[in-house]
Amino acid sequence: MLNLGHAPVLIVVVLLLAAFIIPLLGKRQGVVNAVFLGAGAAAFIMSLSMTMRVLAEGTLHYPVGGWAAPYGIVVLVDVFAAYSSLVLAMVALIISWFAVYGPREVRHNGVYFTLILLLTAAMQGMVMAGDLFNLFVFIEISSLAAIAIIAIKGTKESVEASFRYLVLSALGSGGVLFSIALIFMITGHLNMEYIRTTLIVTAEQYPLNLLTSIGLMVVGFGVKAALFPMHVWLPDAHSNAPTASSALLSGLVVKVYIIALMRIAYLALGLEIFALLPIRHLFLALSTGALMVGSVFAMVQDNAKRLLAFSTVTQVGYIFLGFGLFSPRAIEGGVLHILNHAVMKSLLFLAAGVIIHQTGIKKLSQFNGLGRKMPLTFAAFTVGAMSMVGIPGTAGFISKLYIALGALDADMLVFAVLILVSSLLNAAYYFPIIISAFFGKDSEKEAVEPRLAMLAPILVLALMVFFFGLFPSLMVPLVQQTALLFVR
Amino acid sequence: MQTTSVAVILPVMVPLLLAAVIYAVERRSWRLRNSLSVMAALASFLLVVQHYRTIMADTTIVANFPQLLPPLGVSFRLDYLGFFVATVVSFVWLLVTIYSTAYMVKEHAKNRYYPFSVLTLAGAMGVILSGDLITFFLFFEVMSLSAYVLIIHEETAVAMRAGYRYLILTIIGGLSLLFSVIAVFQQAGRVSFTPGGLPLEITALTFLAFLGFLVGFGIKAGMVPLHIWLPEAHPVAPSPASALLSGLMLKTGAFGLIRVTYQIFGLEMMQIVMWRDQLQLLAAITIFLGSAVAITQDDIKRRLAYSSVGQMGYILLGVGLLTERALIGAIFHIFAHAFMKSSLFLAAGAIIYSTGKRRVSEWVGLGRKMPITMSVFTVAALSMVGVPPLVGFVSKWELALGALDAGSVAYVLLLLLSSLMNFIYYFPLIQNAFFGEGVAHAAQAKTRRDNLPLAMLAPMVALAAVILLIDLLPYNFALELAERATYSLFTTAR
Amino acid sequence: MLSLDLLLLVPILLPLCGAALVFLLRAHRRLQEVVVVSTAFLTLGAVAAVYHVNPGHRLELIFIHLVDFGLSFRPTHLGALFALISAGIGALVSLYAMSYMRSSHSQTRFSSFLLVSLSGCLGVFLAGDYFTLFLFFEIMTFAAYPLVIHDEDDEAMRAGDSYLYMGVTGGLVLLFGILLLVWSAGTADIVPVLDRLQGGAVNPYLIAIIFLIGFGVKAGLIPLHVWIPHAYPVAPAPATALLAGVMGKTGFYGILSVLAVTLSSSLPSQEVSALPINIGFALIWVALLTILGGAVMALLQNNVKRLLAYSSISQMGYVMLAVGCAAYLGAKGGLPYTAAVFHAFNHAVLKAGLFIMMGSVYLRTGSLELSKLGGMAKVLPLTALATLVATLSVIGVPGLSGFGSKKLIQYGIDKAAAYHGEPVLAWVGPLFMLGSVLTVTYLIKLYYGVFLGSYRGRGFSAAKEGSIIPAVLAAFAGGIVAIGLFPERVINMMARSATATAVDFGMMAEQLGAVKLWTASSYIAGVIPVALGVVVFLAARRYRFGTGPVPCWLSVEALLYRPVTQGFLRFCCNYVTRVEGGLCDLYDRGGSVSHSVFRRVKKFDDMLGEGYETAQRTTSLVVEQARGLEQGLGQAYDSVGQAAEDITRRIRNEAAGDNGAAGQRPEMWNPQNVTLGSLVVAAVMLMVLLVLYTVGSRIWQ
Amino acid sequence: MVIIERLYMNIYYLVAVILFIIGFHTMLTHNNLLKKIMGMNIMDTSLFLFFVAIGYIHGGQAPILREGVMQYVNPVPSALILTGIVISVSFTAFALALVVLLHKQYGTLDADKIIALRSKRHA
Repeated sequence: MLNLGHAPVLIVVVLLLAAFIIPLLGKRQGVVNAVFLGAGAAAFIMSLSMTMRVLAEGTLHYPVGGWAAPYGIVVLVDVFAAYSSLVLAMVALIISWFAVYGPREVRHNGVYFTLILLLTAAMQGMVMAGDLFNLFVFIEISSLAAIAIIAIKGTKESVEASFRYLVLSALGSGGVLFSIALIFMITGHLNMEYIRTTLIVTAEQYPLNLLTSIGLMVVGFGVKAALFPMHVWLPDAHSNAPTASSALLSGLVVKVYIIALMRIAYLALGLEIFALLPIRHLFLALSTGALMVGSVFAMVQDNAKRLLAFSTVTQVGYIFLGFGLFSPRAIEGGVLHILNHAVMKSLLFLAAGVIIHQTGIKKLSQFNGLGRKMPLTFAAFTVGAMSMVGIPGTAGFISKLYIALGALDADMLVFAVLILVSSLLNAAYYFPIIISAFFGKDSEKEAVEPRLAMLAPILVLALMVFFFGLFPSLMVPLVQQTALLFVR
Repeated sequence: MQTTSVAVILPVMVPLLLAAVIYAVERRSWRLRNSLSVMAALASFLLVVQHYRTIMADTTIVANFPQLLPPLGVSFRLDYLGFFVATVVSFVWLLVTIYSTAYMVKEHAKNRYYPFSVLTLAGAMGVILSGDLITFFLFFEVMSLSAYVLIIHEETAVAMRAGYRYLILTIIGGLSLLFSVIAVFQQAGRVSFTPGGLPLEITALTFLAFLGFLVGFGIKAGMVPLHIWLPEAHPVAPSPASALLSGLMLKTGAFGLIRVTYQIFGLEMMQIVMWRDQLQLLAAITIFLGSAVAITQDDIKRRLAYSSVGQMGYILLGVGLLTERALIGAIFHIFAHAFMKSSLFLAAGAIIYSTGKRRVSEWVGLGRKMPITMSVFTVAALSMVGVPPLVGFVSKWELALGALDAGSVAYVLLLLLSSLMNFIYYFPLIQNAFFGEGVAHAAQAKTRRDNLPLAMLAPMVALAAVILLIDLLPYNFALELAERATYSLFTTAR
Repeated sequence: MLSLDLLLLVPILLPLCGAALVFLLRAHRRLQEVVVVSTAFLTLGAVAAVYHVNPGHRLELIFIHLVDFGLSFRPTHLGALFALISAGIGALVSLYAMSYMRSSHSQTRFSSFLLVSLSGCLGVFLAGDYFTLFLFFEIMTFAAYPLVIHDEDDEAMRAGDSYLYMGVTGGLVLLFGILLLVWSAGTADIVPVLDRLQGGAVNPYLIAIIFLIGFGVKAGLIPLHVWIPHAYPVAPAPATALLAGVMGKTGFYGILSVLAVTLSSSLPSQEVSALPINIGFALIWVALLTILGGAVMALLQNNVKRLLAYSSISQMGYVMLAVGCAAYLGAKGGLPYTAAVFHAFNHAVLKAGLFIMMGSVYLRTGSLELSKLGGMAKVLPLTALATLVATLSVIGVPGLSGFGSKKLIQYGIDKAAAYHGEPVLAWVGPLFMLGSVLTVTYLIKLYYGVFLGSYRGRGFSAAKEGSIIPAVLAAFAGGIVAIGLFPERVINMMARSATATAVDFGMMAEQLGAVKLWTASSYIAGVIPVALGVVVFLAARRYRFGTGPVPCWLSVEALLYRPVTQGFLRFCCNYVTRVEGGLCDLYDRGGSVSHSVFRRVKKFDDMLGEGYETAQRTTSLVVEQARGLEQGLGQAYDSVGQAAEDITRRIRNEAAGDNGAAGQRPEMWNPQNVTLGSLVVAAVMLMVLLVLYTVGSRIWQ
Repeated sequence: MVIIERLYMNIYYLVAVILFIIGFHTMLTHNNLLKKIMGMNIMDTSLFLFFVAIGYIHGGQAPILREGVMQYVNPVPSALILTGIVISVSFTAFALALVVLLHKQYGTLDADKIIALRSKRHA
């Protein structure tokens, strides 16, 4: 029996171990698959049990190797971390399944799996890290792995896009590291909780350092999380990656940086300091831009995956909007949107990938009539799109509802309207696709439904969209406590 | 009185599940598909009607699911108003579905039509039985989006364009509804339909919420100037679908407006802030414009669609007048117009089905060829005009008295003018069909009379029979229910 | 329990059932005819029973739940009387129709709708409240439509349109009045409610005028008469007989109920209201207009039926004149009231009879143009005789039915002129006389044109009259003579109907007692118009007046209704449709505007890229410039340092010479004021800006 | 004199910032991919310097417990920087690998030309 008390570390360790084992297994595909999926499943189970425990017992401090803070490395699992970890493990598991059974777009599956596992491990580590430097290390690992799973497709575009991603990612990392250094300079600590206690005293002495640090941090994470207008790398990177990678990147990787930023915000800096600075308004302004411009950019795309990538820009804007509004309900909405967007964007990317794989059509303008030939896939795509638009009963509706409610709570009516307008814009680019797919004239292309194993993750995700749309109450305790962390 | 019973959700859930079942089985057997579709409507109807005794004992049945969609929670509610409208909707739906089993034989993509028809039914029933705004909104969207599939059924370029326009407007309407729901929730902390209204302050936000509702429901109900999807969408849809859209789906907009007016904002507030003036004005414009434009249309379904616009104006006016009798008129007109417009569309559909004649000017002599169909059409049309013993008269009567109660003689005149206009655009049709020199000529061509399947004739005749006879029954339960619904809305308001 | 009250339903339901039976029996011609005739006569019997029972036992039947407001039947004596007349005429007409319509098409339709309209009429007369009245009024209106357009040629269809549009409009106006009445009085029952209306929210004058308009359409008051000259001529003779004899009376009955019952006070002690007086006064003039207008128009006609149609309008004017006098006189109006009822009764019989007689002519000749007729007295002696009787009766020759009623009306006019001392009313008598003269003239024209002289047509159809038609004609003629011979009886019957209404006509008996019908002066008074009429006719014949086509400027329709209707429709068709189109346009334009906005945003996207590029270029430029600046600064510092050294040296030198100026060192830029921290911060901020502006550098766009 | 002293005291920070900006600028504005990677390295190096400078104390000794040594340099940054260097190296290696791939596929290392090639292919 696993001792699940060590779950916080075990999740990372298991994933990392599996990542290193897989290359050793050579060409035994069955075993590789089993290890790959097994690690994901194990991570999911542990994450689930960990979440239960956090809910029951409150925040977990797990000193790695028994060394206590401030000297040892501490894994700090609060509700937000547990929630994030759960989302990551869950969605990553489904995408992993797709990576195994989906269309094969990579030459070496083993290497690919290793990278995915590395990425997942790094992300898990990132959301649970208790000190800044560990966080940084995980950021770097995940960046590297994320770049790699784009480049692994090996086409010209993907290599080029991944290099661009690399450069900007390095820039972001540089900014983050610089800001960590500045904080360390002020406080002398890297452990987030200690930073906060120290910072209360020293913040007033070094206001400029702190300001610089936070500015750099926002810019650094902003680049990585594709916050408008620092999103320029995202469309190419996400649309040129293998399908599973696209889903991972858009669904999880982008969001993990937001989670990290938020954790630093409330764990290390303390909200008093955060609230002093115009960061909130920066978030609001930038997310407004994202909501509007992302949708409009998406509207003019003809490449399915590029459209989805631009849509991600918008959706990231939603999450930032939720945090920027800073009323409890808005934060709940933002936090929920992390989950919901992970589910629906993965769904959309996987469905798009399957469609492209089965038909070879990448252009939306040629999707006409495909819906009748691949009803299940397109039904799933429709579900995802509806969720994006915010049709009630789907997951996307819930988070939009919460954010809009939060906007009113924060006395910012204009953002409630903004969300609705953006929903309309979303509808304006998603619905024509669906309509032409189901009701358009038949194209000559032959198309059939993929085999069940390939379809399964898509259907599961579609069901999850409905599930989280109708029963968000499952996540609500976590989300509410998370909001309390912020607004405490 | 209030009782809690989960049975309230059955009329919604059964069609919802059956829609899935139909999708699953339709490839195997079309008989099963058709009978399941009819069963879904029938089940809905029976499941609603079974509560008759409970409802008539002044009891409201509720079912709450607070764990769904927190923080708002999903709830269902069956009161007089809901019961009345639900009965009407499910009954007409049943008849139209029976009709469509025969009508759709000539159409393509039947496997798509039936599940979506049943899904739309589920949505409509959900709208009617919802106990709070968020549930309402949820099913409203379900209904609107599945209705899209019915509208574009033909998949011609025209249909697609009309459908797109419908879709865009529907989404705009849905979003403005959502905005209002959010605004109401933010102000009052809950969005359940509460007798007498929620405790809302009169603020700019509340007004915006009202506007949002007006836009959201106005789009669905075809209120001018938000009606423009309606005359586009109805002609292109297959006739049973038009009957459903025009006869039933539009009503959900008006129904929502009633709910919002009396159970969200509350009578007192509506009276204080004078929003009713705007509502009344819009309704008046709707009545006039709908009737006037209908006169100029040559396509029968377009004419009927514009007529729907005008008739929905009656209901909106009845809601906006804020008097008891006007509301009775409005609620009763929901029932009356559902039956009248459905039978008109079904009759028009039967004529298009067997002759292919869509243009009004081509209907010469049809009264001889298809006497039953045209009789149904005539009865419904006369009822629209407001000829006394027919059902349309009663709502007009109550509405006019309500308008007088509100002190607006002008609206009475408008109602009468609109009746005259109704007559002007329906009468030439009937006249062409039954009388005139061309008729004798047409009658010479020997054709079998009413060459229609029974499944098409029977529902039309049933609808016409209700139109003709309901007011002559010794106990007019429709009116009784409308009155009770109104009193329940009013007494709790005080 | 079967109650006697249920008797009321029989006359209404019986024709309806008969109609249904006729419809079912459409394969059996003979049986159909039997059903129609027997239904009509059974109905007559039922109505007679009602009439018989009613005075003693006030029949009342109420269905609370029917049609929302509830239906009630509570015939007044007047109502029962008119129901009896209608049923009688209906029976005769149905009998006649069997023979008349034998060779026509669509007999089933004609017969069944004949019965339905009859039912509607009876419903109107037996109704206990305006709501029920309105219901049957509408049934009647719609049911008569197929009768009007029976021939289905263009002319008939146009006439039918005119009839139905007017009828529906009138119905809606009536509905408006009823609504106002119900709302302000709280009841639709035909009971006196004037005191409840006064001081209410709705002006009772408004209600009265609206009712007058609503019923006036059916009654044919000028200017609401326009449908009559269209509809009467085109309908088959039995239908016209029913229209003129029965349906026109429903309008009269309605007006009478409104003026004599509803708009009278239920509290006798109260001050007499000015309302009935004023309305009555107005009605008198409208009625005069109707009399004269109808007569003149009749004179101008060359079609027999059209002539009779205008005659009908004119005669209804007489009736209305009496009604106006009755209202004007208020409680003393018993005499004109009786006169009105009597004349209405007479007119019903006469006009129905005349139309039927002309129908017989039509059956033989196939034409009713005066220019194509003549000399029919030889061909149809019986018809000629009957027509003569009827014509003379209309003229008012003593010994025939019209004489008594006209006499009574004259008495009423005199009373009215004397009553309130309104000098204008003195003109009514002479104008009335003029009307009589014109009546005589056009009737002579009619009779002369049809029966005298020589036949100008193309020959006769072979249709045999059979035995039924002469019998019906004889019945009508006999009736006319009978009434004419015993007017007192009939007058008493009418007077009873007047007293049986809610209004208390106190001096009725007294007034009627004062009426002397059988005196020499009244004979002379009856003969004068005849003589004048003959003179006028001869004069007109001499100058060929009234033989040409009717000038179109005399038509109210062309002057008023058509422009208004067309204007309204044009408004609907053009402007509203344009508004509608504009709305659609607006939306489309909104769509295209948003599209262009999206395109702009796309352009903005491109511009953003360019912006990044420009920023990057600017940055390079700034860096270049900064470098130059730095060099310049360095040189400047150098030179400044040089200069400072020079100065220092000079100062020192001077200090060596002059110690006094040592304390006054110039204030210089103090490097200690700049902390390192701020330098670092400035650099970092610059970097942040750099990040923002150069993130998407030129390469990576 | 004070400013020079201050500059001297903070010379590491200053140099680190200057290096950072140089690296940053190189990374963004240079077309040659290799130069970009160099810029990245310069930037990383500047950060290492910065970190180590934070931990460095004038006159401090290596943090090894010995007799008579009172001042130690803070060991944490140094330890961290070891990790940082590893990361930097792996990033560089990976970037170089990508550059090789790019060169193989496009035949050039000029970013502008790569873009031009790519869009030509698209067109």
